Amino acid sequence: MNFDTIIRKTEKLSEGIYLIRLHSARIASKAVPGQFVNVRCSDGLNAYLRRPISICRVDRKNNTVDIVFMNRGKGTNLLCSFAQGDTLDAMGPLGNGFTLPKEKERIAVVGGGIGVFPLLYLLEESHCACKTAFLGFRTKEAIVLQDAFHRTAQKLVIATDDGSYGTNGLITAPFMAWLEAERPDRVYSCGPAPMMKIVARACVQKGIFCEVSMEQRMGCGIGACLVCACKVQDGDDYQYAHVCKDGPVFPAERLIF
Amino acid sequence: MNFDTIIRKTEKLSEGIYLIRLHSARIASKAVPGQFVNVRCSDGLNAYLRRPISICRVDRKNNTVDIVFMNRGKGTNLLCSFAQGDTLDAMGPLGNGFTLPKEKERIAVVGGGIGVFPLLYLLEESHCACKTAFLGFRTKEAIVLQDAFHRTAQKLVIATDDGSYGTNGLITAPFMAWLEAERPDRVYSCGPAPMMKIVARACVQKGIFCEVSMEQRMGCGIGACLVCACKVQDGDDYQYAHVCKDGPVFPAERLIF
Amino acid sequence: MNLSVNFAGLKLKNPVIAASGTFGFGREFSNFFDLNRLGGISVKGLTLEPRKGNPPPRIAETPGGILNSVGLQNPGVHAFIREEIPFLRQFDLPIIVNIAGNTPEDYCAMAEILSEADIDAIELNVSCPNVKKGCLLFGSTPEGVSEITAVVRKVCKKPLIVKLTPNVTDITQTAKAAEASGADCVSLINTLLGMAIDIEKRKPILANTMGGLSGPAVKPVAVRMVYQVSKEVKIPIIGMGGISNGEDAVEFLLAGASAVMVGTAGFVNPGVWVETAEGIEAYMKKHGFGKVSELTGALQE
Amino acid sequence: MNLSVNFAGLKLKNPVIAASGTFGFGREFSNFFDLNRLGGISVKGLTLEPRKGNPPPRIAETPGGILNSVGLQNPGVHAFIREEIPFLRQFDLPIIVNIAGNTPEDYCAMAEILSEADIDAIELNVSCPNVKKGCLLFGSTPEGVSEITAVVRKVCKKPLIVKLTPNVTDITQTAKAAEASGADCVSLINTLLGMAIDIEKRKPILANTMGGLSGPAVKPVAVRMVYQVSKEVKIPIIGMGGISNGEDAVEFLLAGASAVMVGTAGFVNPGVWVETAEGIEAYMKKHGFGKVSELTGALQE
Ligand SMILES: Cc1cc2nc3c(=O)[nH]c(=O)nc-3n(C[C@H](O)[C@H](O)[C@H](O)COP(=O)(O)OP(=O)(O)OC[C@H]3O[C@@H](n4cnc5c(N)ncnc54)[C@H](O)[C@@H]3O)c2cc1C
Ligand SMILES: Cc1cc2nc3c(=O)[nH]c(=O)nc-3n(C[C@H](O)[C@H](O)[C@H](O)COP(=O)(O)OP(=O)(O)OC[C@H]3O[C@@H](n4cnc5c(N)ncnc54)[C@H](O)[C@@H]3O)c2cc1C
Ligand SMILES: Cc1cc2nc3c(=O)[nH]c(=O)nc-3n(C[C@H](O)[C@H](O)[C@H](O)COP(=O)(O)O)c2cc1C
Ligand SMILES: Cc1cc2nc3c(=O)[nH]c(=O)nc-3n(C[C@H](O)[C@H](O)[C@H](O)COP(=O)(O)O)c2cc1C
Ligand code: FES
Ligand code: FES
Repeated sequence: MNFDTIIRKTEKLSEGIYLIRLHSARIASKAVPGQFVNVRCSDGLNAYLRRPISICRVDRKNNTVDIVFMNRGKGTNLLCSFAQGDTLDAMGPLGNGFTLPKEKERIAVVGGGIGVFPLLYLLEESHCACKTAFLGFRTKEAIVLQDAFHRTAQKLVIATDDGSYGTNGLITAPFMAWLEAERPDRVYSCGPAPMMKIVARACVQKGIFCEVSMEQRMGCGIGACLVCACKVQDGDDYQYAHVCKDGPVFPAERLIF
Repeated sequence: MNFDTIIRKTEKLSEGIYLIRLHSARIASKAVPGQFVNVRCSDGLNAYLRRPISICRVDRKNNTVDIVFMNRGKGTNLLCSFAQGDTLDAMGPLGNGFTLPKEKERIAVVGGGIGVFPLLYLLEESHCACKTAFLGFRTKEAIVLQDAFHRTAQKLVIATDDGSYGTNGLITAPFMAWLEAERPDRVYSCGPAPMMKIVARACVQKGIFCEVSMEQRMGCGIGACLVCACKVQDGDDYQYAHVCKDGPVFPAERLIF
Repeated sequence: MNLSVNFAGLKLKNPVIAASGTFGFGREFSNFFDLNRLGGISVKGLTLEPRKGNPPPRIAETPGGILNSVGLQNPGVHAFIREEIPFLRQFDLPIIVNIAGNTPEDYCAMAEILSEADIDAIELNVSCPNVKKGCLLFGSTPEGVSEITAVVRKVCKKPLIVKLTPNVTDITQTAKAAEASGADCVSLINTLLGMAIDIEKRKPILANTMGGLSGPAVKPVAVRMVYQVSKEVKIPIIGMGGISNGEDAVEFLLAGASAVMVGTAGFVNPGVWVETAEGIEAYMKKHGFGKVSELTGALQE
Repeated sequence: MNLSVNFAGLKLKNPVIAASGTFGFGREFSNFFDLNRLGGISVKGLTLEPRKGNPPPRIAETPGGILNSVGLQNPGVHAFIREEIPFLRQFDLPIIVNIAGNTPEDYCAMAEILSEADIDAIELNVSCPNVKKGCLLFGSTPEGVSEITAVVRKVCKKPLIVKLTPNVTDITQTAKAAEASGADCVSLINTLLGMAIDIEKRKPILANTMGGLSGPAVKPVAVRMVYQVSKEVKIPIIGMGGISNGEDAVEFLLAGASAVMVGTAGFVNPGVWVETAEGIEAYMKKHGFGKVSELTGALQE
């Protein structure tokens, strides 16, 4: 089975954050925002499992797919040493994407850290009236893809945990204020669980359409091994859905954080 | 602990046989013929153990060391993909070398397959009256370093198993005939065990000084783990000596094949 | 070349079976390759009633392997029969149904139900390390294995495979117990109990603290156990644990297995099942073997 | 920062000890680093009389690990005392003497002799899988462990460590047996029994057929066992199995170990012992731990 793609470009976007541009007609032709690829970081026993990485951007004309990742462990560290011309084994696109908005709708995305990458792709594919992006980062240095978000969103709000740029503190604060005032049609969120929990709860309360993209450690990446469990509502009870197959995007009201 | 060397050159000598030229003052300054280096073929779990490879040639002036190896498994296969400029972790020089001949002496080396490499180094470092090399290969295509052997030895006899070059059959046949006729002062051998057994036995019978270089699967490569056992005489009994520390070169009369 | 194997009442077109719990009920991987190319499938472990499974994280990566603690999440035996058998029967693919329970009664009830279903064999899972009750408790002693095997044997009309745990002092004892109590076949190994710790959070990585180790790392333990068991029992053995290619599979066959199961490696390479069968075929060609069964136990000692 | 640990009558300047059988008597690695930097050494397993060991090949590489079947090749306890202690005493280095025997009498004779020698502790090896008689037989059952520990305890004047085998159904039983019979400490794990096959020759790679698995592959099993044992015994634990760096060592400490041993990884990286101690120190600094003992069992559950 061959999931090989050719790396067209690699770029260090900021300290510890890298972009890889893959050439793959297979992925580019099928991908929708919110989906991910499952990549092999080495072809042996080092970082044995594949790593799930969201699709951050697709150029259908040139059949390229951008993924952006943070170097934070064995696998992503190996990924950093890939270079232009190398082959990368990327299974995908996998999972279910976001529900794209309709033309007249006003939407917001709320992202934190590595959660911002799929949201960029979502914004770029959303052809709708008004797009607002709320992005949270640790510090000024951690901010990435600001220009790209700026180009696609009508409004861009950035918060940093340490106040070194934009709003001081969590991104949920400016988002909640805005949500109160604006009542958008749709909200999409991806990032740390505590952030998504706040966003999801607020939207559900207000009856605003909201989808969130979940993370979980994966085995197969396609729904066969059942390891990537994620607690969801099942009537009065709960069930474990699976991030790779049932998600990673879930309707906010289904999730039990 | 740093055993890093820089690769100055790599070369495919014949089908499946590769040369790597290392830059290492540490190894070049200390090595003697018969010693080996223990190299890491990957820096993770793929081909986890180091691989022992004989030193084939040393250029003391330029501090380079050549190793030549056959691609025949996981580790050596990884080694094939190293390139000029890469770093190679090579512990060594390890083990005990051959006893170099005296000036007036007439010597012969008897090598088979990958066993010929340490013998080239031995010949090049042996400044003695007459040097004869007996080398066995599977086929014509498997012959390597013929020119180098030719330059350093007064006489070079090559045999191939399939008769596609030189003498047809095992190299032991021409060697035994020559041994009978010439009675050299010293004989050195490295190669398949059955070959070395014939050479060793003949020399011991005739009272001719003979050293052979043994192979065994290794763990530590320095004598601490005792896995690289090799049966040797101990009075009327036997003992297990260790190839990495007591060898790889042993006096023929000590060995029990 | 003919790769088929016949043993314990099973006819497989090749000796490579998808291992229970790593292949779901076949739907997902069917998007990646033709399930007709599999020798067989052992479905995700079933229980009498549906089970939710353990909280996440349920997987941790370890050197050369993984730990899992899925905890038998499954829709229950009835839903399986209703919804999954029709799907699987589209393929020419022997169905082995892996079952687990808390009590001998659970196992028997499932065996009775499945004996009437359109399946090919039952695999008694007495070796799952990820559930609190039953299962591994039975599998850890020869007495426990005997008890479950004997009661299930009475009601089971299908070929009966007993899947053994490696977490025992002497696996030949549990294998012999299975044989003596009427098993047609033993499969081994299930996962080795293990644990990994997140040193930054100072917590076990798995929510369930411990989990089952599988993947390449366990291969030498698995080969050893297949070898030991093959010396002590006459019933056929299905070998598994860390197989990633045809060469690995041949190791198990030579050690005494009649067929192999492959699991974890499929997470990394979904082509592994097909490639493993092809690799066995290539090995047989190279070494002049006409039938897979000639490889079984063909170790020169 | 102070890395010293005190337990079971041992004072180690850091918690990283060279594992028995992987470090000889220290001579070879002393050419590569200053042995004063080690927390301690457990010497190659000794027997009363010299032993030749098993025929080669004695090692096989497996995914993420190795199999060995050295079979206790050693010069005997007398030659050790005569020739190796003087060498080792040049260093500020606690000497743990690993001993194995065929009979309880063997163990006792060695313990008596070593009680009078200039050494720091005795490690009872009841877990070597590579010898035909004794040893692992004792270690495989709680009764066997009790028997040997109790008789040795009577004659042993040094701190007594019992080294446990992982090849058991429940390691807490053998650990408790050791504790109840007078052990000051348990060390675990010895190697997992395994096997590898050369499919070209159709022969086991090891001349002895089976061997002991060690190296990174076994780490999750070892961490799990240390964790389980720490819940069941009060005596200190020395943890080992697959440690390759400070982070791995911290896993064992958090799981409940008071110190660690490192073996196989040193074959690949002779700097591993020193780097592991440095890694533990770096972890302690980063997380604000003042003493190594604060890490022991500091898992948040
Ligand atoms: C659907 C999905 C999309 C993702 N998209 C991105 C992205 O676009 N950019 C990005 O930087 N990261 C993304 N992640 C997170 C990314 O998968 C992890 O950061 C990565 O797997 C860590 O691997 P590692 O080898 O560096 O870390 P290690 O800690 O060495 O990994 C050990 C194991 O844990 C798993 N693991 C560790 N952290 C995570 C995590 N947060 N989520 C899932 N598995 C984890 C690894 O996959 C591996 O199996 C995504 C995760 C999911 C589930
Ligand atoms: C002292 C000494 C000097 C050597 N010099 C050379 C040389 O100059 N050129 C050369 O091509 N080869 C040489 N060899 C043999 C070389 O070490 C093996 O071919 C190599 O280790 C095979 O590794 P692999 O990963 O390709 O094979 P694999 O079969 O994948 O190796 C698996 C394990 O077995 C060990 N192993 C396999 N075959 C041998 C063997 N014949 N000897 C020792 N260990 C083995 C490996 O080191 C490894 O640990 C020498 C061996 C020794 C002991
Ligand atoms: C995620 C996962 C789930 C598993 N679930 C089951 C199961 O339900 N029933 C069972 O008998 N074995 C189960 N196993 C064990 C496998 O069937 C197999 O015995 C083990 O993984 C060793 O084979 P491998 O190394 O090829 O994966 C599971 C293994 C994994 C990795
Ligand atoms: C080559 C080798 C020889 C060993 N010899 C002994 C021994 O003599 N006595 C003993 O108790 N353990 C022995 N062991 C086991 C180790 O001490 C240790 O328990 C095991 O290797 C796990 O640790 P590691 O993964 O760090 O190597 C040996 C291990 C190896 C690899
Ligand atoms: S990763 Fe296997 S089911 Fe999601
Ligand atoms: S390889 Fe360890 S003693 Fe020779």
